[in-house]
Amino acid sequence: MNEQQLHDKLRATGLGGIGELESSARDPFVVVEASVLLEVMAFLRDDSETAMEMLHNVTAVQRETGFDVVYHLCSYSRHHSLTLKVIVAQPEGEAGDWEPAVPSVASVYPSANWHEREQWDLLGVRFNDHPDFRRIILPEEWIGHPLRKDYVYPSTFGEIPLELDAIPLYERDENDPPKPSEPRPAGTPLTQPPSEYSTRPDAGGRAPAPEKKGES
Amino acid sequence: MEALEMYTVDDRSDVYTEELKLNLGPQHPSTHGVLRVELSMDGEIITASRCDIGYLHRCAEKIGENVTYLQYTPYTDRMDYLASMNNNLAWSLTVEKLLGVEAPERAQWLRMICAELNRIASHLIAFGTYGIDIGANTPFFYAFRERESIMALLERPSGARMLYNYIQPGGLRRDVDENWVTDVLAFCDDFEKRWAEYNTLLSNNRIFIGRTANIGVIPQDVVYACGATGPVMRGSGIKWDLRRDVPYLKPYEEVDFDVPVGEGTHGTLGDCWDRYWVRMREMMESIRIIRQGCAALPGGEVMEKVMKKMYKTPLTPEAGEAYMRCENPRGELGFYVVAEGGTSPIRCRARAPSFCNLSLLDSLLPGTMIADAVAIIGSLDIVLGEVDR
Amino acid sequence: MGSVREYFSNIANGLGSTAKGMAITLRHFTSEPIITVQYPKESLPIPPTYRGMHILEQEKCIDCHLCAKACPVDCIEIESVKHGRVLEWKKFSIDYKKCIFCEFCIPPCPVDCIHMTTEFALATDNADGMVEDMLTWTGLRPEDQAKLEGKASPKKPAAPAPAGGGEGDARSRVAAMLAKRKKEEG
Amino acid sequence: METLIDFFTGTLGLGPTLALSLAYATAIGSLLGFITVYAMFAIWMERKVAAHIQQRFGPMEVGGWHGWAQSPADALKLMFKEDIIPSGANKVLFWIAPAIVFCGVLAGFIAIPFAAGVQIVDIDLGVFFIIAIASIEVIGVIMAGWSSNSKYSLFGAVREAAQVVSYELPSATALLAPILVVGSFKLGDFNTYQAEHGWIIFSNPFMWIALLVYFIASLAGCKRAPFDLPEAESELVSGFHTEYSGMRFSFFGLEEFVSMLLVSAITCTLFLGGYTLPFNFLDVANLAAPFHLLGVAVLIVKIFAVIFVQMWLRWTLPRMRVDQVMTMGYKYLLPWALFAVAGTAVWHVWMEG
Repeated sequence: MNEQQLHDKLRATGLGGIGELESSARDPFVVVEASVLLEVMAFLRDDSETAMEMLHNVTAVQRETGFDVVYHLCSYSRHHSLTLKVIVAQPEGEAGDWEPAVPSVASVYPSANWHEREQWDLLGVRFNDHPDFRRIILPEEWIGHPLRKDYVYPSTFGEIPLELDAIPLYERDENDPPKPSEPRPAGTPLTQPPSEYSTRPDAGGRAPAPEKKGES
Repeated sequence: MEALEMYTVDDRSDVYTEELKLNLGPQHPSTHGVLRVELSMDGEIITASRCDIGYLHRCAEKIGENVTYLQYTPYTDRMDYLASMNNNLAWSLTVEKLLGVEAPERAQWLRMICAELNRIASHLIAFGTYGIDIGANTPFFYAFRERESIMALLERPSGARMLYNYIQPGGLRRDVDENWVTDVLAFCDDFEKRWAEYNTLLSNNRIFIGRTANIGVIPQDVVYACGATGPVMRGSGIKWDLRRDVPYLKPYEEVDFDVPVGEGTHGTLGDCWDRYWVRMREMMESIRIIRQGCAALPGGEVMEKVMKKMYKTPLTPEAGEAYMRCENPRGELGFYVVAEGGTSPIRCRARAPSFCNLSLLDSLLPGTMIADAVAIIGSLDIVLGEVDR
Repeated sequence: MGSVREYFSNIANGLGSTAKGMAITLRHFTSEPIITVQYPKESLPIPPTYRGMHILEQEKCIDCHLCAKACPVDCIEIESVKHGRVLEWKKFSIDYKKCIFCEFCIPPCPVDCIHMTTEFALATDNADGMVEDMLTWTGLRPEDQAKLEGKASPKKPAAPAPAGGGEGDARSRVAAMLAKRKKEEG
Repeated sequence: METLIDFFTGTLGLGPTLALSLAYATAIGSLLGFITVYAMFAIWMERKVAAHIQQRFGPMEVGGWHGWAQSPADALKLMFKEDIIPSGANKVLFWIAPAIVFCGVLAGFIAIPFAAGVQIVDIDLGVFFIIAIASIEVIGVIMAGWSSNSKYSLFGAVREAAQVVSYELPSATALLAPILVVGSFKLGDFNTYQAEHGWIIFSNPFMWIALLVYFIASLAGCKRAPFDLPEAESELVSGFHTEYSGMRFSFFGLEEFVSMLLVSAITCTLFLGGYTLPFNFLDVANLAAPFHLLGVAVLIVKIFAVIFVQMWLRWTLPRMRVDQVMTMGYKYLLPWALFAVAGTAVWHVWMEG
């Protein structure tokens, strides 16, 4: 079955909240309301024609307007796949630490268990009724969700300093100071601060077109 | 010992026994990296287990949002560092899907040959380390002997021995040298003899079969439910291989190969020995693919002229998203990339096969012995670099 | 009877497979050649495409910073002063603590002045020494110095090439390697 | 032994008590020296055998020719390493455990006849004395595992206890077969018998079964692969000696090789002709005074042949699981050992009527 047939099949179930098929996308997807997500999933898994045996991947994506939670389903017996999306819009006036919530699909697909834990851990998306809702990669006591766009790298974790310079690479012997860098004759003052190239521009604004400075 | 607070009643008598908590890892010879499994033990028998991962988290997805599409290629090397070529391939295909371009034909065939060579190298590590897990040290060295040949072969075009960064969006970094194909074919001939040797030494050894057969049985419905892919899935008898069923490279449609599945030769279908034997036979299938690929290798460019400018000007795909699945040695690696214009993606998610396969572990361990736990972890063949990313 | 047959077949299988395995290991013990090499004394050939430490052909470099921009880990730092067409070099360093040897700095170079060598032995007991200065000389060249002095205010005297480190200095090894390669190329 | 005592009383004119003490001191001292040199050589040999099976060189640098000085260098290094005692360990037991392990194995050597007259004591129940005294090692291992305050060590110790106690049965039973043939427990008698009647292994076909059973059981007794469960590297990190370091750790390493020497000596003495040559074409035992020491060389060559097979097996086979080791011991080795003893008895009654 192709995506269009799958979508027709879904529509035929009579469940509300199933959006249009975005067939222009590279991977056609269907936007589903969070309230019917579990029913849709259960239908796609159990119906003999759709037969989506496996939930391949669960991803949360932070956009400016809120969060998308993307489910990649695939059928191994029928050789087709479908992408479902749940869009959680950020309510007006919510702060940056707002945590969107969608129902957990771990009761339908146990493979969602770890994926959902990871999305919670890294992006702060809550999955309601999850059987084992803990962080999976970061320590339990970690504050914040690092994949958020507004995440600020903390300077400490508990009492452990996290800034690179705070941790010595190795213990230096006082009597054996590190070899100083080779003496270089002092030149004219710098015309460009070296920091221009040693700090990374923000995503999207990186690396302007090359300019042939040497030939100016 | 502070962990012995919990007292449980043994059903068989009125003797009070204590539950022992055992930390398997993160510093343990057989967890294949920095995996920690918290085991509750009743003597040598495991009663409960809890996986703890994240010791090797290197923020790969966050880095992906901050570097350009091309610059992320070397970072994919470091996910499943035993199958860098396959990771490069998956990432390049994802970016190509996003850009709507396709690699030249010669590049596609060379990609296939390199990916299959890397698959053999990766399975050789799985074979060798599995031998060590079970207690046989010598097969490991024999496996590394052949892996060394593969690394020498892949080093010639790519310039590195493990982290190749060779397959790049749009094609390949550079063409192979003229003797390369001959040397690959010579390796194939040599490898077949060595493969038979491995089987005599380890696969058919009575002790090895005794240690692996009927251990860690994964039924088919559990495979689907837990999202296990690759040899773990095929070991349970599910005949599915993306290379055959959803060919992501054109040459895979043209070459002829089998998909080995577990048959329950020495016990229950889906046990450790089946998974191991699937990997062993996959190496021979890869040899078949490589031979056909070398015979049919077309000439031409390995990277489109248009794409070459990406080294100077970063790629800027249109807004959109792409999900690409590839058959890695450990299972299906999926990259999900969301672009909103600009030179970097806004979300770069890797669906790592080891991550999904490892989620089976907690359900497999209870009821087995500590020696079986090692055998089961080894048979899942995880790479912690990929689990934690 | 099945279990009795299994009992004896287990014994036969166990002894048989052990004997076959021992035959393989004995053959390796007696007749297979040793394949490892005694590393510092002998080493495996390294293909010329190998991605090792960098080498900079300073005469060619035009200070365009494209390599630094292409670097995914920002390990290249470049400092120089331009006097019209003349370059006064201050710094061109690669931080090998960060470098991942991805080779992305090589293709963007418009004048093909940065290369990778086959030198890979970077081990050191001093992490500060991992930042390698790629320049063979700093400051202005004497002829440029004279040229500039003729038309502009006097600058600082030109620096002689800094003395290379000992034999074990990775940079001097790379420099020797490049000299050798140039000689071979003619 | 008597020669030594005669030398001290006769040639040097010492009193009998002093002469006896000096004689024992000399004998035990030379035995210890021999064992130390042997252990270092055996460790070097193990590494070389493993390396060549795996197409490697093994140690090559220390000492020049094929790294012959690697073991002494390692011993020296271990001696100077810090002796770490984990917090929470039972210090006393932790200290004495390596000594007990080593003593147990060492004590077995006083009954081994290395050549005619080169034997410290020829005990009447020599065979069972060695089996009994070598089992003391288990106590040391349990002490080491328990006192380390590490769960992995405890697992290793318990496995060792279960394994060694189980494998005493088949090994002792298998040794009954040659004892039946010779009709004595005295180790010296085995050599004299084999000098007259040829090697015991050729005396009847059942003896081959007994040899095989004893060889496998003795592997388990020395914790050699495929029975290296107590220190199973991939499961228990390093088993009962996980927490040991420095010299104490090296005692456990030496103990393994010394007990290999002990069981190989028993195998050679009881089955493979002891210090006699095949078909006794040169009667080593009855040569003139200094030349009977040739027996030592003969025995050592045989012992190293057996040790080589032990090493060869180790680098070929995977490790068994703990329940499989028990199955092997009780379901396979013990019945076959009994079968070999019964077969030997019947054979000799029938043949010699």
